[in-house]
Amino acid sequence: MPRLPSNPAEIKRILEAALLATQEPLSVSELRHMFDDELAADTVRKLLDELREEWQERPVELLQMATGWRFRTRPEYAPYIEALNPEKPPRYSRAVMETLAIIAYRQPVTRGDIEDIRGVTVATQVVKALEERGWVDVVGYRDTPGRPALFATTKKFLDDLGLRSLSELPPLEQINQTLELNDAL
Amino acid sequence: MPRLPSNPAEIKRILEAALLATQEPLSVSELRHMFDDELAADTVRKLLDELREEWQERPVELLQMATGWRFRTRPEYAPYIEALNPEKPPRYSRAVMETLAIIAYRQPVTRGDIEDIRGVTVATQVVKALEERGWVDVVGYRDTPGRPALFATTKKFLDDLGLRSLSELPPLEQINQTLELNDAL
Amino acid sequence: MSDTPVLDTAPLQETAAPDALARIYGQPLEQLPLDLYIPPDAMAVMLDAFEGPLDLLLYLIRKANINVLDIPMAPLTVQYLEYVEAMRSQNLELAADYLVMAAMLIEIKSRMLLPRAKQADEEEVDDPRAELVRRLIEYEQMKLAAVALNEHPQAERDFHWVETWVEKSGGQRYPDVSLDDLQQAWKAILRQAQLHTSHKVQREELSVREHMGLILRQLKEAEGFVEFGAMFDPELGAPSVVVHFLAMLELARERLIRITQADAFMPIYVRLAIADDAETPLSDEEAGQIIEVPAEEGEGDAPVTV
Repeated sequence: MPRLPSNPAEIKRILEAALLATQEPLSVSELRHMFDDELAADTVRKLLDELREEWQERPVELLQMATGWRFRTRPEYAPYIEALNPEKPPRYSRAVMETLAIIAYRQPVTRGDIEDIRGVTVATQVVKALEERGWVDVVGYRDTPGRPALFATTKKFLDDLGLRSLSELPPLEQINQTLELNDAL
Repeated sequence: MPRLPSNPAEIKRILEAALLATQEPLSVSELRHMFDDELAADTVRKLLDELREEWQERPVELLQMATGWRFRTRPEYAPYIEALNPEKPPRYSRAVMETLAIIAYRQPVTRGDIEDIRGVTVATQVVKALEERGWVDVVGYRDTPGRPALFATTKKFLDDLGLRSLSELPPLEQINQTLELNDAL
Repeated sequence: MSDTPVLDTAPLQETAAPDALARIYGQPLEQLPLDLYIPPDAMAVMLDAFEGPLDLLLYLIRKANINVLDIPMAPLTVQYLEYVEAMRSQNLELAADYLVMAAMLIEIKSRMLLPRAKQADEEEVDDPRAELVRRLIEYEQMKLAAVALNEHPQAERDFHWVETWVEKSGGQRYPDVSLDDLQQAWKAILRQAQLHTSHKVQREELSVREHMGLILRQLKEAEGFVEFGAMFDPELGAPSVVVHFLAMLELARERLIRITQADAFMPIYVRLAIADDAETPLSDEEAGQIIEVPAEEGEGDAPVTV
């Protein structure tokens, strides 16, 4: 295990190097592990906040997500980076997005639950697209006839949307819930 | 294809974002492709040189390689990054650790004994992992139906844990005491 | 923000933007026919635009500027049936979902024609439209949520992860085991409870639903029984442990998990409800996972009393 530098600036540089190089978001405890846990979690958090500040004006930003911290390019650069990559980024149909919304806001849900809400059959490819993206997976089976699979969103879903937890999802629109009786046919 | 910004500083930021987001080296012609080839190759090279200068003092450096340009983490930070994912030191599962503890404290024991204490079946791989590490081996067979193998810890186990003898294992009473103390908190 | 072509093909916000209701093959469709005759070509386009009968109903309701909570069943049903009839001539298979809804509308309409008997013990009589309204509201909510979700920045589409190159030197490592680890293993065997209260807890949003998912995943990975205390990670702090516990109760209530205890003061075990058909009740929990690389330090070894 490498030594803990005495200089806080150097520690910050190490954190920065690690966060720029990582393939996955890094949690505070993982970052502390680099220094053999000799660095207080609060110190790491303070340095991460400083780093986030320092990168404020740059094309890349440091983001805190469900599973930890990671750098990402700012959205305004996406079209340019897309031009570099011959592969088109995934864009999902309404059916896929509605299914995702139901799983995200109502989890855990079965395919039947999704069909009840959407009023149509959910095509296998729709759920598969979300599973292949790693945004949704089967977390169990409901104890009813047929034992339908229960779907929930994954941590990758939160990370890919830059969210720290499900509570950071866009709030649901409040649609008036009171039912006015009206006899007019 | 996105537009070419008129401001060179903004073009430089786009180059920076693209290079940070791409793992493979990017050639000047690939980078020009982002701007629909409307940017002169010389201008791109000049901006890349400037970027390299700007990153001089940072934990990551911009390198020109045979196939193009790419950011690289400075070698002095590699040990810290290796201490992280995915080179994180592996850990034994709870099953392995509990099996090891039972063998250490109750040796010699059969697999049946371990299962009795843990209340669950002990998978073959669990014992195998300990045997392969050279920490546990078969020291005999109990004279009961099936003649089950008796496991005990080895000298290597003592050496690797820095013990001179089994009597230096933390005594069980002491463990209980610690637990009670902890509970009292 | 909403530059996503797929969502634009649907009449999402008719009330907000009545002039851009749908975009068909890049051409904006200014207005769907208000009368009941729909040319077959337009119908084929509409089929793509609607996500199902609820979506079509919502469209009809929003188009007529009707309050969802006050639906005039007769005209709505007539209009809906006209659409479905037109669809039927185009695509029989798809019409099936729509026909179910047609039946429901007709049923509601007929029930509303019947005189409603006031019941002494009930203050109000159930409106036959209540269930339909509930479904419409729920669907509309999810439909809008889908739009919001789609507008949220997504990895690979709206931003890219930074991953700079590191030249690595390999080397196989064995897990480190200390005397302390052995003690911990004994603690686990002895199953004593202890909660770190000194741990400073960061303000954190917690969701019971999220924890329900975490628990199910935990159990799925364990492939069998998990000791109750082992389900908790005290490192996460008391609020998280409490939410985790609530999520556990909720899962038990929904019968998604089973919590069992052989006798008083015996260990409590948790497992997925599906494990019912496993051959042995206490099955091999550790098969196939000898070495694990835990994501966080301090896996839930210390059980928790809540």
